[in-house]
Amino acid sequence: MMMNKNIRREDMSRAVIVHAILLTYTLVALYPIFLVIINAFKSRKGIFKDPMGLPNAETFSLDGFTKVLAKSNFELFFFNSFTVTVVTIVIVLLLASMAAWALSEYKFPGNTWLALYLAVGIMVPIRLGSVSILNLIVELGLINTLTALVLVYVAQGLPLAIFILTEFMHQIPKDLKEAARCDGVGEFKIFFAVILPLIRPAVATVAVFTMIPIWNDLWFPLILAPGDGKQTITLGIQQFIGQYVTDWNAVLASLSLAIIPILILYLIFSRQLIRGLTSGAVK
Amino acid sequence: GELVIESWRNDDIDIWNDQIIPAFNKEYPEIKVTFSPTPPTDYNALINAKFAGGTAGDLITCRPFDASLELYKQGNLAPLDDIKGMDNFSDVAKSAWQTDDGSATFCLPMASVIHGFIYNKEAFEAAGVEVPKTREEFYAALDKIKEEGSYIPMAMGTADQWEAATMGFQNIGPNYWKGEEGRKALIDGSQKFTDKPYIDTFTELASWSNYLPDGYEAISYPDAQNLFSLGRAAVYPAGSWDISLFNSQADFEFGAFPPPPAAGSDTCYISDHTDIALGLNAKSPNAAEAKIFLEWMTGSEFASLYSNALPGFFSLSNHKVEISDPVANEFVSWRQKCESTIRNSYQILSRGTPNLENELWNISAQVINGTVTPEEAGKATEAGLAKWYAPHQ
Amino acid sequence: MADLKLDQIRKSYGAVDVLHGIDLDVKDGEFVVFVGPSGCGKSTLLRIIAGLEDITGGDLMIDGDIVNTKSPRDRGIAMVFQSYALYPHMTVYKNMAFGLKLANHDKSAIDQRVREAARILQLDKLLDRRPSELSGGQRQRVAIGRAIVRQPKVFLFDEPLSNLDAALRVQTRIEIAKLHQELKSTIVYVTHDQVEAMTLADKIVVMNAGNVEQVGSPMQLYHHPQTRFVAGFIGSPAMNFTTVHIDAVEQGKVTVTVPGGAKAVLPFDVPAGDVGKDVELGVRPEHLSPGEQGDLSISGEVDVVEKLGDSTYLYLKLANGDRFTVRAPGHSRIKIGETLSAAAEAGASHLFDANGKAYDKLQCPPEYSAAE
Amino acid sequence: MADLKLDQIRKSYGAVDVLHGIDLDVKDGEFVVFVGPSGCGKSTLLRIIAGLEDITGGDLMIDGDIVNTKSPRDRGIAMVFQSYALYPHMTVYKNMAFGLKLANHDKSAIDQRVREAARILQLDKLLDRRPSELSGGQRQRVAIGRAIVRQPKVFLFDEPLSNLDAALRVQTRIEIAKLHQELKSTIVYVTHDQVEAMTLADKIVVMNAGNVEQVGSPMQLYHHPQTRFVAGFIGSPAMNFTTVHIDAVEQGKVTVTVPGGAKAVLPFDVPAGDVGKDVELGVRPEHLSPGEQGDLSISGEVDVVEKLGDSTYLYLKLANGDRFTVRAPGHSRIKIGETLSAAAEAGASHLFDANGKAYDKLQCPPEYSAAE
Amino acid sequence: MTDWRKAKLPVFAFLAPATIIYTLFMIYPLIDSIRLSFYSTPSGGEMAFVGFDNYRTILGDPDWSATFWNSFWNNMKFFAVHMLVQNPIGIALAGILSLPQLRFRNTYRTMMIMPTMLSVVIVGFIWQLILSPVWGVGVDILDIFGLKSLFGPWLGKEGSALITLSFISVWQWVGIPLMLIYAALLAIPDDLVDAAIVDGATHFEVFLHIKLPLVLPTVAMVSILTFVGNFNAFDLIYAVKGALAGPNFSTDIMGTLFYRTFFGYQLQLGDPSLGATVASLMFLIILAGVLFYLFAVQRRLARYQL
Ligand SMILES: Nc1ncnc2c1ncn2[C@@H]1O[C@H](COP(=O)(O)OP(=O)(O)OP(=O)(O)O)[C@@H](O)[C@H]1O
Ligand SMILES: Nc1ncnc2c1ncn2[C@@H]1O[C@H](COP(=O)(O)OP(=O)(O)OP(=O)(O)O)[C@@H](O)[C@H]1O
Ligand SMILES: [Mg+2]
Ligand SMILES: [Mg+2]
Repeated sequence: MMMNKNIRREDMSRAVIVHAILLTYTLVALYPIFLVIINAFKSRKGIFKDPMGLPNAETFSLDGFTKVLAKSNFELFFFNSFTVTVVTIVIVLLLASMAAWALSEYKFPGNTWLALYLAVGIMVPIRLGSVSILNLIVELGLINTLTALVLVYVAQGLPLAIFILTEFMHQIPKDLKEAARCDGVGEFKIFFAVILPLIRPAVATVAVFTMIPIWNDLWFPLILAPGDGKQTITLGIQQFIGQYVTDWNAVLASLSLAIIPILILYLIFSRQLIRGLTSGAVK
Repeated sequence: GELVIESWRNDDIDIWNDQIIPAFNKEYPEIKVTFSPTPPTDYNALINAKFAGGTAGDLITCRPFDASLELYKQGNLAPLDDIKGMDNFSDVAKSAWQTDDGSATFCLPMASVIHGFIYNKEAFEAAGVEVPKTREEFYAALDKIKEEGSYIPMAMGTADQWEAATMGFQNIGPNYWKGEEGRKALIDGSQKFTDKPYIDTFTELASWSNYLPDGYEAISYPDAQNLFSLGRAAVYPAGSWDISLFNSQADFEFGAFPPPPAAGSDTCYISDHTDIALGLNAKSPNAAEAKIFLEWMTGSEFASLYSNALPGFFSLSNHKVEISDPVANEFVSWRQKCESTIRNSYQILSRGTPNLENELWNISAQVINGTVTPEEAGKATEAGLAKWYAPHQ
Repeated sequence: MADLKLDQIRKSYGAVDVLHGIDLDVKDGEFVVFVGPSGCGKSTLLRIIAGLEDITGGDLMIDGDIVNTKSPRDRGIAMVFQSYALYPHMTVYKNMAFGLKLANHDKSAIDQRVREAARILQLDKLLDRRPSELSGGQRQRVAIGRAIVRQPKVFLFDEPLSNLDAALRVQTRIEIAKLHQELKSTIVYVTHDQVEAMTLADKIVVMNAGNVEQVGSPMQLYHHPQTRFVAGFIGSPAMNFTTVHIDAVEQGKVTVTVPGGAKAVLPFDVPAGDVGKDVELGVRPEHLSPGEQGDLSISGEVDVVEKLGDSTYLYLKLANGDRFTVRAPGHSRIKIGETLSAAAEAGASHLFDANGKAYDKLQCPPEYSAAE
Repeated sequence: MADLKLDQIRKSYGAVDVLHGIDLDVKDGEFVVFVGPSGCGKSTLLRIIAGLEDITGGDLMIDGDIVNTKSPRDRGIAMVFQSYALYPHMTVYKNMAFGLKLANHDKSAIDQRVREAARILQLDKLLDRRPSELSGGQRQRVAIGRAIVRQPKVFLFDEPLSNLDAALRVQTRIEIAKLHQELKSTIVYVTHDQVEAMTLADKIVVMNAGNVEQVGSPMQLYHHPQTRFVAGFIGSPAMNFTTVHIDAVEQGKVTVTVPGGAKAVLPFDVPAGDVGKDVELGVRPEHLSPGEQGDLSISGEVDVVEKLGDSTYLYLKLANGDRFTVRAPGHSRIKIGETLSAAAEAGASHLFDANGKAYDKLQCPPEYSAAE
Repeated sequence: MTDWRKAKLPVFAFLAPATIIYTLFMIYPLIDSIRLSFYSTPSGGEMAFVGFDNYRTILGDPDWSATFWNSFWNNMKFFAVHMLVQNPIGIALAGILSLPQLRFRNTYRTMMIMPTMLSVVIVGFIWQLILSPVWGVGVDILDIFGLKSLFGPWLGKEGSALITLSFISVWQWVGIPLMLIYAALLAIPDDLVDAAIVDGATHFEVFLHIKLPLVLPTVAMVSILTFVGNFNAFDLIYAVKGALAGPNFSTDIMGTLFYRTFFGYQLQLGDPSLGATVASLMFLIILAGVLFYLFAVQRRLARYQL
């Protein structure tokens, strides 16, 4: 093909090195996960007899999965987790990016202090406030609702999101905001129509960061919404994480199932990691 | 109303849902009961938070001693002395859930766990050893197995620390400190951890490192369980709760023996530890129904259901319970042969900082790891206790 | 209605003073062109008018109201940025329609205006492209398009045609002029292109290092520059300067010695006290006729020849080392190394004192004056 | 040594074909200027020469080697980007020194070269500023500076002077010419400025919509455009075109009817078969003398007058609606609405067939030909 | 920055919703709990105000202060490993992934971020399995490289447990610097890279001299996030080593100390007062770091609009 001729030889050798590095690290990152997955398909005995081996006739077992699927109301748990996660992400991204924009764009008295105030939340372990949060939720009559989880997660996700997004907002070329202002565009609209689209990679990154701890959280579902029909997937799965008797293959199976939805969410967000979003904007 | 049972026993959810609750409902179909377990590691924190927030369930599974006592003191657990059938439990059984002066009982005892050693019969045969009766035989057997080489003599690790204390120190110790006698002496201050029985316990513990698998420092509890259940180890320092796992996992025959006393001693001592009970949320809106449930639990039906469903958890009631599992039966039979005691760090002695139980975990593990000598271990433990416990100062 | 008044506008960036007190009146509907050397503060001034830079000192008035702190949105302006500042995530169409959409214009009206602007700027085929897929000139045109569709009271153009080819530049220039006539908007326009400045401006503002040097109509500036700086800046190629010696002063006449020793009598009102001083004489290349003799003759060796087709520029080295540019016809056959003399009429000359101030010129012949 | 050879270079961005097969030879040390309408592919071609864009088809040779796949680093080039692409985190000094530092030049040599370039470009006082603290023109100069300090075999300039004022532009242009003479580098230069193109180029390449229309010396292109496009593109203001009717053809002569009905005899070699056809007549504004009669006379109503000082452009509307630009002297007093006739010598005219191809001109008088 | 007065309402409107929710569900509960650090909670009794007594206990009592400082220094080590290993790897990978014309870029990125998405339960389990001396995974892997003899029970030794856990944590969280730096690198215009390449820079030099300086603010932010995250870390150690963070507290960091103190562990009852005291000391340490970042680092880092 025509194209081939135009691939640089030096690029080729560089590509080899680059891919070698990437593959090596990918292997490091994936091998343990690969172990999780193959072991999820093994009987408990199989796991410990030959942890590295692929499931074979002797060790293959879907016990883990059947247990998970039989014992818990998986669809419902998925739905709950999904709802909580997605709603939280949407709210966090919206509110955090708005706040970050205000902090990075406007000079007003106390700007730095407000930024600091909004960052305090990442400096204290949130579990510390569990009891107060629980009391608050009880008083609001939100106990055993997904709303309670969403509210707490939003509060929990905001500080980090604001912190990160504020930093990224600084990258946007000043001229663009100014052009919009000269275009007679209001501040809200500048934010939504110009700024947000341009920091999409950062927003997507923040979305991923917000999502991971929420999806994997066990604590707040336990105290705020342990009730029937409101369990999240992680809470549902915790039944398999025993103290003395442990169905490791069930744990592995359920946890590998549970990673799929966030992986999908990740893939959705990562499509926003676009190169050169601002290219062509300014000279 | 609907009763919610809070528990850390998430392994038991099937037993509750499939056996216990249906049995209860046969008698009381109008009372709906939900068993709501949480991961054991989070249980204490969670239950405290739920009480503070007023969202705790009606029936609360009780840890022994101080954790539950504290809940009672805070007014979260209702006194249960008036429950009919409470006299089906011995005072010893109730002692773990009573105020220090014994004036009030706030949880209904459910089960105890017994320590001992589980062994792989095939391994013993292969090495040509008998079930040891004395400490000397025990170590001779372990040496022989080690020599023979096809089995790891003893399956345990110190990575999780608590096994060293619970399956090690508390398992073999009562034979040195003479069970309840020594335990009480520690509480009243007449014995110290620097005394011989304790140093000896530590010394014996330290010798275990010869028999443990390579890299035992990093071997966790499930690793050890699996080493044994996969037939790679001969002896397993056990809690009776391990039985059900081994029943389902091991494809060889296994048996059990109590911690062997020194040759020539006439009594043997075992740790028969009160482990689990059920209490009533003082603010439960369904207190009446909850009491019905608790009363039902004092009956023999529950005792037998529970002990058989969970071999290794032995009902604390005075009902005669037929246990079908042979190994469990072996364990429970020691109650007749030997003197029972509970773990010496549980009552009163873990009330301060540093916490004796935690200290024992740490130090027992270190003793096995060889990072402290038995004497140092005794000194450190005693020093910790002396810090806050007047009788030892 | 949109007149601008700048009153002692000053601007500094930290320690760097960029504007030193600009006074300017722009009447409603006027077309004002800012010219000046690179870095003299034109863009800064434009940005101040737009409200994009804080004013360090002085007042900016629009329609008589002080607007120093008014947001750009509320000033009714449209601006073409020197750096274009296109919205990189929007297509060309959306870039242009963005401002209109937010002003809640109706869809078909927006469409019509955008397509009209695209037609004028020859962007019709590129409406669906993103800025990153455009050439430099195309981007610049989008920036212009985005401003003109909005039809505001005040237009601010910062070198809007700098990256366009000659043909397109002429066309766009004409379209801007038309737009100005139709909308009667006030336009402030920065350019480095002499032709643009001369043809578009009602008024040219010549800036230099943060100051206004002279404000006037194009012809005023061309014929009556008040300073040597303006004289040298307006006109391309630039006016020639050389140092001459004042020999004698008479009523409305001054006799000078030009390099090479020739004398010339020029119609300037020079105070008697300046006799004996050296002053600057300025003559535009286009007013010098090569190979001829006249009121003011100058000669030197041709050391560079530039052929432009329509005309040829000859660069002379005078006796005193100064260089003179002479515009000869396109078919000129003069070669490097030849000695050439060139002459200008006395009325075409300019004379500046040591501070760069122009001496008043008297008896100015019509072809060298701004009067129509 | 650095000669370039482009052999059928094609480039597309996805479905958009930008270059359609460019053939070009650039000899070592030659100064080649690319001109063409905005968006015709000049920058793209430059980027291909630099190695920044993959070639879709064809070969690029430097010094006889195909370098399609050679990295930009190894091509020994320096480039001024149309968008400047200054490193925002480096000072002006560091921006310029960056390339030299990478090449491990010694510190004092770097310093000396950077300061020299800064002096030439009048950036001396700005060496410690960051690009964000510079005006548009200053940024552009830094971009030029960054290229020239490197003294490479090949320079690529993409509209390097577009944001400079006239005076600076002339100076910088001269400096670039000097540099070219000193370093003997090969220079490829894109510009929209006619004067730059004419004065700098050894060879001008006229591009149109991804094709090369004509390659030649400046005077060749000015006097002998091979196509109507080149004729219209080279020269400012642009050549005037109008449709004329071929009445008769003789050996080396053609008689046409111009709008308004007058006949003219022009020295073109037109095939007899074209008699009766309509063709395009082209005359440059500067070759038309207002108010005179000549070989080729034309008249129309003046509808726009543009005064530039040195000259005045008069825009005539001819009888057939076509518009003609006439260059009159700066002091011209002709007003809008007057009817004006203007004349050109027959030799100054150009004639193009229906496809835009020029007819051969015979007996060309010296002032209308490129021959020196 | 724009003067807020030019935008009046919007500044308020932009900040209010986030600030309100955050204050109500984050700050209020935290303050309400931090308040406990000034009270004592005797068992079953009423809370009593004790001023700074609890702080005196933690910092003054030899046992408590030894524990506290032990966890602090462990935490510093934990943080140091992340700074020196996690962030450089993250930055390097992000740099490589942002190379122009790299194929499979998205696939690589997705795979590399996978560990970050796992719950610590899995991470803890799988690494214990790999590092366990009995199941042979780690040994076999080392054997492939002929390094079998190097294997040891790292998680169980006082000297190596913390470092090993730090590396496990690094493995899990490399995705964070990777994603953040990658997102920052994406914004760098191609033109700049082109210019540098034409200037004779190799891709590595481009990264070093152009890209890295331009994302330096993000690198600084990642560093402070690492600091904050590490000093709040808890899950992994808790999952692998329990709240006693053995052996002999060699893996005890401030998060586990806080947890153990606040919620209790096994027979040790939770002490909300002392727990809250530990938490507020953690907060002060982290705050000091953040203030250092905000006022000493972030202000000095010039940001370049691209
Ligand atoms: N990424 C792209 N995708 C599609 N079309 C592109 C892309 N980049 C450039 N083009 C088109 O390629 C053509 C040539 O662009 P180029 O930048 O070479 O023009 P140019 O001759 O330099 O113009 P100018 O004088 O305006 O700078 C233009 O029409 C432009 O729209
Ligand atoms: N942020 C800044 N800090 C310091 N000086 C600055 C800053 N921005 C601009 N300047 C300086 O202010 C002066 C005026 O800049 P301005 O952009 O107004 O010039 P300009 O007249 O538009 O020039 P050009 O024709 O080159 O675009 C320049 O000398 C520039 O270096
Ligand atoms: Mg400017
Ligand atoms: Mg271009």
